[in-house]
Amino acid sequence: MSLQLLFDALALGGIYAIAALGIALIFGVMRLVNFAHGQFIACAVFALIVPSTDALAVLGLGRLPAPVLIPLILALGAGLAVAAEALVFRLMRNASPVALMVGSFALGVALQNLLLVVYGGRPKAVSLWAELSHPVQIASAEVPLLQLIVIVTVAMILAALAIMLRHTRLGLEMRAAAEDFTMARMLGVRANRVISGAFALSGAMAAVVALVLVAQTGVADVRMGGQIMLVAFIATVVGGMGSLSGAVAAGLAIGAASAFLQAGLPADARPFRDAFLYGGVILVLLIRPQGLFAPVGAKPRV
Amino acid sequence: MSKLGVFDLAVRYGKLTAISDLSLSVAEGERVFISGPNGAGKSSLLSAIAGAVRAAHGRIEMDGEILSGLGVEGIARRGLSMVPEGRRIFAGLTVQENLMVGAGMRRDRSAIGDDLETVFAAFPILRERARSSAGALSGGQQQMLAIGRAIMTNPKVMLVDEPSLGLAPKVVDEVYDRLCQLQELRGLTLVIVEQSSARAARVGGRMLLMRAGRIVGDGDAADFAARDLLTEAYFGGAA
Amino acid sequence: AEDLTVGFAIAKSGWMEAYDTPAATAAMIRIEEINAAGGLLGRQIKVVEADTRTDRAESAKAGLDVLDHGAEMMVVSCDYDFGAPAALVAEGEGINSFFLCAEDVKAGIQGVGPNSFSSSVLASVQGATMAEWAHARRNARTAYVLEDTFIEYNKGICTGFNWMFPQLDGAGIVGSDTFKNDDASIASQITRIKALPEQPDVIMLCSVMPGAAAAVRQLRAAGITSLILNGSAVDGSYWLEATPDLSGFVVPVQGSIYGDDPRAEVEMFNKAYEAKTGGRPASQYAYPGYVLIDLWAKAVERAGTVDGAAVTAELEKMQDEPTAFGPRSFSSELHHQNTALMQIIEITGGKPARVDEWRISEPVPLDVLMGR
Amino acid sequence: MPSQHQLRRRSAATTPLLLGLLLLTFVLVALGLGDRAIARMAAETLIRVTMVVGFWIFVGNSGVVSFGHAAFGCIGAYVSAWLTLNPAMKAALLPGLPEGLAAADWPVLPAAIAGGLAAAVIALLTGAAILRLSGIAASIATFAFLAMVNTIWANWTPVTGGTSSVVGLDRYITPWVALGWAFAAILVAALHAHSASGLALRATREDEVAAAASGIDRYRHRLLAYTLSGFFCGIGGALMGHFIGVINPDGFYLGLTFLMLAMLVIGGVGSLSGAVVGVLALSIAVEGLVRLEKGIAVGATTFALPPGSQEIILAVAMILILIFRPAGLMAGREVMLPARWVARRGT
Amino acid sequence: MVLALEQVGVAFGGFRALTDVTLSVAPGQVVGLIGPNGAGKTTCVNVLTGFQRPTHGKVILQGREVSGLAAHEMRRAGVARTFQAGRLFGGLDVLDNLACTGVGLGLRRSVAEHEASALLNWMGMAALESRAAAGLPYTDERRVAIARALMGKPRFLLLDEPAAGMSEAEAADLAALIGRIAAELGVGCLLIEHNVGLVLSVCTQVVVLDGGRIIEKGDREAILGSRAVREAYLGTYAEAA
Ligand SMILES: Nc1ncnc2c1ncn2[C@@H]1O[C@H](COP(=O)(O)OP(=O)(O)OP(=O)(O)O)[C@@H](O)[C@H]1O
Ligand SMILES: Nc1ncnc2c1ncn2[C@@H]1O[C@H](COP(=O)(O)OP(=O)(O)OP(=O)(O)O)[C@@H](O)[C@H]1O
Ligand SMILES: CC(C)C[C@H](N)C(=O)O
Ligand SMILES: [Mg+2]
Ligand SMILES: [Mg+2]
Repeated sequence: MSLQLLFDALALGGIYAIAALGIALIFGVMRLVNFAHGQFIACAVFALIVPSTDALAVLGLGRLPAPVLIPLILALGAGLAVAAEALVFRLMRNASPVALMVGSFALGVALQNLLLVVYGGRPKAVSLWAELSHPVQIASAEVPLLQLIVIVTVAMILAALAIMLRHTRLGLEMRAAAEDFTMARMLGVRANRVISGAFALSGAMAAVVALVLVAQTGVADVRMGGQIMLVAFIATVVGGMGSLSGAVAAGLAIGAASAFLQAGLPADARPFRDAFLYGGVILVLLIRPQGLFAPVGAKPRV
Repeated sequence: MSKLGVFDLAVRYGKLTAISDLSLSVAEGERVFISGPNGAGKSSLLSAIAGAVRAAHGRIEMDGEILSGLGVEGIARRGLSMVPEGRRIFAGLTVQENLMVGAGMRRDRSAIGDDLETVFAAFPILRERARSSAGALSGGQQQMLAIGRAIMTNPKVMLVDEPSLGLAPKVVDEVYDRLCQLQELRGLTLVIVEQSSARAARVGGRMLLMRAGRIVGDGDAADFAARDLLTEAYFGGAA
Repeated sequence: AEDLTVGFAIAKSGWMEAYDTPAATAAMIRIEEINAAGGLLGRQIKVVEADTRTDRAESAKAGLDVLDHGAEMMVVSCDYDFGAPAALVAEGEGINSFFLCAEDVKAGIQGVGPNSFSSSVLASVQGATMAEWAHARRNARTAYVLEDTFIEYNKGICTGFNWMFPQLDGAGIVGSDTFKNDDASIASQITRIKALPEQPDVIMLCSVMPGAAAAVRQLRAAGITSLILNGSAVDGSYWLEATPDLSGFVVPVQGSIYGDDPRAEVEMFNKAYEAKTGGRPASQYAYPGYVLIDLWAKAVERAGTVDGAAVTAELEKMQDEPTAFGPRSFSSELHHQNTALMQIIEITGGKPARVDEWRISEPVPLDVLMGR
Repeated sequence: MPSQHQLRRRSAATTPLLLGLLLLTFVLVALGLGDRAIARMAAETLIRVTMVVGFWIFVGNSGVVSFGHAAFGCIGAYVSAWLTLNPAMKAALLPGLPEGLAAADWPVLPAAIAGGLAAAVIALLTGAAILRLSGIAASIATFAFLAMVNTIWANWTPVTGGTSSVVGLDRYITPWVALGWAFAAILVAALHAHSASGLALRATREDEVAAAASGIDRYRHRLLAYTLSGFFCGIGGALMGHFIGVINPDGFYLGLTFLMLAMLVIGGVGSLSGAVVGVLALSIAVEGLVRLEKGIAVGATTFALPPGSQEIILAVAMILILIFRPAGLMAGREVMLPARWVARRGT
Repeated sequence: MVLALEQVGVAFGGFRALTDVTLSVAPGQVVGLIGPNGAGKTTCVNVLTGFQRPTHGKVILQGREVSGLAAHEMRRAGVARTFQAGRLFGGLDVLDNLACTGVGLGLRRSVAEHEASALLNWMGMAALESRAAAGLPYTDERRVAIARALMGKPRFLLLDEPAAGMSEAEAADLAALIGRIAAELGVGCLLIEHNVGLVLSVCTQVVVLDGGRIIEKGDREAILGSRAVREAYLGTYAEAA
């Protein structure tokens, strides 16, 4: 039971972690809370099916074999994010973070309604990799294969990104551009390229979330991704602004807390699960306002 | 041919004109001080050359090539580096990372290590704090970091805005020693905004006086210090 | 004579549109039939529409809008929340309003007023039908209740089930849990089911799309094989892709869209629908639209007027009034069906088919409906 | 002779009056068109003015973005509903209400005020914790607060009716009632902005550290503004309830939060006039687009936008405004009489 | 009746920014605080104004320990400061910048504005009253920051590098102003500056910090005569002087 619960917690936390990473990447570079991220996820999901407002969904790209499909959807997610940056956010470079946020929200609304026009409002069924739904036995726990894959994938993505940001040129430039855009350029950093890079990575993360969600739930819905985006946003702040590993850790923690609350609360209190969860968020912030994993020196000195 | 040429430059912020009709030529390897009262447009001039502020009018050339249109990073990549007013260090990065940002565009990878040594030798505190977050440095330490960071780009032209701001007198000595040393070693062209005429005279070089967005004096720094031209520039001859 | 105007204040955009359009189309089919047969009270029925955009405030505006265009009866959205603001406008004018297919008890007297009706079957009846049928026909003795807290409809299904199932011989609810429709995963809920000493005979899933499809997929993926029950909201085959080869899933409906309904009128309607739209109904939610116009028109003929109070009086006289989709009753206490003959659809090997029909042995009492 | 500073202060005093006039003109034009739908749109717009101006009192002056103010609307709306609904109906739909509320049968005005006060009290209590934070941490905390309120309201069925709507609220809101409240909100917002506390709060917005060095107790001033702003959002919620007649927790969740934020940012967070203009601009734009979507007759042909395009066009328009006027339509300026007018009267 | 640090130590993680620092400022006195970059000067000011809690030791104001007070409480207790960066309220005009401190100290807004106006007059800056703080030239920015700190008649004023970036002439003006503040208003000043000439010309007492410790204390002669100070800090300045 408890091992099983651990897997549940890790799998849900893993989804939030990747989503949080997608939010944190852009937040770090541009101080933009990208509310359109949820719609990036939804778009990546709908890319799997043939555009039509019919009730019955017909798989399009989704029929491709995984080794082709996965890179393709990741590229699509990345492309969408890069396009959004070029067409919207780049033109808003001088706007305040709030204005940027509202802009991203407007973009999200536009994308969502575009999906509604093209695909109709009815949720659709998408059978992607049904074979991953089989349970496997691990010690005392019976875990759907997909959960395992999610956990392993998250671990791998996080490791790769951590290495990229800490130890590569692009990583360093991303973090520098994140702090002072013009100054980074004055040091020869091709800032627009760096920002596009961050958006591409973020879009790819959205696509990863999309694939995991579809594989897990088997449905495509225009509203999907919204709730995950919000949790991811919270995770970014709770983790510590500007700390990617913090966002990931907080994403995991929130997912895990949600799973544990669901398992541990008495039946009458269970519908109020999220109230407890968000109460916890406020508490954590009050105790550590700079976030759980804020980088040293993040608190500006006087 | 001059290393750096400014022709008929004008810079405006909204309705306010910060620089007008300014022309200037700097030879390769030259050391030029710019002095003048607050708001004279010194920083604006440097920013305009570095591309960080758009010129309303006029043209800026380096090695005969027109800089406008290259973009800020394009100008930096041609070997022009700037230590801006207010330092603008990356507070969230470590000291060492700050230094490495500027090294990214260099072709001569092998020399990066040597330059890092040069910077650390010039400012030992930076070596000491290499792994700590740059945001925690004191004001003066941050100034050293900003200069070190510019050096790390291996520039041909370096624009320095008030290097002595916030520095202890002894460190200012050091900063100038290092800058002059580098200049000799590499044939660096230096443009430095410096308020203290005494300091400029001691270091030696050409001196420009700016007032109200124009150059009002041009000559040898030592002469300026001797004569009272500075006071004149500051108070518009009324003093 | 001058035309008789019916106003449709329904969602033509936003997510409710998927429910409202088929039902409204069905209503149009009945209207066209009536018009072809000479109209109502000798008047041709004219339709005016306004879009609620799946928004409560817009719903009220849409209601006013159709009134301004002369509506003498108002048809509102399929869901109580999105239909009520418009229905209240109609109520204020003393004209009749019909929800296209709302299944919450409040869609009527309790939540709008004396002249408001819904022709669909209460969610609680759907839950109770599932309970009694599974007990009688599938020998269900243990049940696990999984409630999605998203909309009131879901809670209604569970209410009906929780009322009926424990009353039955030897039957008991062995556990219950809640989830949210947009939860990315219901793994913890599943773990709790799997921790039971024995798998329950049935799992009563009270949910709507897309959460319902996601829950079914995850339940089956976790190796849970219990019979899963739900309400009418998940009728249709469009979502079955989510769980390939799904078996052991049952829903109650007002009529079968799969061509196997024993009543010829149902299939005739399906054909008419196909002729009009080019496709068969995607779910049973088209039917209540047809029924409501049918019932209202009858009441109008009997009252000889479209006046709200007079038509209401006639509607309330209806006891087991026959319609193509089974008999319907209204009373001065309830403008909704608290019992109904329902077709049982079971999905086996990914194919839905009608397997049975069922009418609960006792109507769901008003107290239970009102949550007392 | 008064200094320029004094003249500016004096002109600033004309801002609420001019905004009031603007809204009055808006109502007169809307009613003058004789279209009931437009009259309703006007009333709804003015309710939003009340809420967004309330929202501005906190966000505009403190610079802290709040995601939590829709929750105050929720509280205001439900409190007013609890107080005004017919007791028989409450017994049926909300059996869990405490004795006093279950029996209450208040008139609408005191009930709306009670709704505002309840929201203000909750703002005071929650703000006491949340406002210890600053910057984005505070924003997230307000969001968490909103999510908590929404979860509780959606599930505490015996008291709130849960996800199902509470209906039958007296629908007494006319454009005139809404205008009255909108003007009250503007007046209070202006008075607050000109008060010592308003000035202190703006100082913390500019620079928290320097404000502390000026002896300003950031916490206290933020809490005051938060409470005041909770009050008007609560009032706005109550008005909204009595306007539509139906309330539901989801009507006071993310949709409303972003609508309020968008109106504020489009108008310009930097000024009270921005808040008002933002609401007017977006509301009118939406109404226009909805009409276009329905189709307008030009001669024999009707032009109509395809369904769903309204949202897309509006979103794109918002993005364009933000690109070309990142500080909003008013860009931080207030509408006010020119200084020389007030100078003549002043001397 | 002084403002003092007693045996104060401050550590950031493992790093000791201040060790055993004891110093005091009396009303009407101008004390200089100099030392190399990173010596801990700003940290001293932060401790004295409640922005930084000391790890060890006490802050004493008028004989009372005030180590735990928050920054705004220290200001209300009469200890004002300026910052190494100007930190004006950029969106407000100059008068309102001053009035902010007034209302921060509990005055009504009109009273605060009145006092602000009088103070600007006293400093000869009445003309700046209605200018936006954001567009001010550097020198004026510094002077407004000082005026803002003087609102409500503080007993102590701590100035962090007020002359940085100023020309000699401007610095001389500033020196005169500081002298007036001490003499006419009876305010005790602590002056951090790298412009040693300025420090030596206005301060009766100078404290030299290095590496978080006080390495010298005394008057002009003592400082210029100290070898430690020359090596750690002054460099060529000592020769030039
Ligand atoms: N970003 C800006 N926006 C508006 N005005 C500006 C801006 N930057 C500078 N100015 C104005 O332009 C003029 C020239 O400023 P600049 O900073 O170039 O002068 P400076 O000689 O460097 O002065 P300082 O000695 O104070 O550094 C000043 O009046 C200044 O107020
Ligand atoms: N918040 C902090 N976290 C870590 N280290 C800090 C922090 N604040 C200050 N320091 C360190 O403490 C030392 C003293 O800093 P301080 O700012 O007091 O120096 P200073 O004497 O004012 O120097 P300067 O003349 O350069 O402004 C420096 O080495 C600095 O890096
Ligand atoms: C959307 C549908 C499932 C609505 C359902 N008929 C109800 O009453 O809410
Ligand atoms: Mg400058
Ligand atoms: Mg310092």
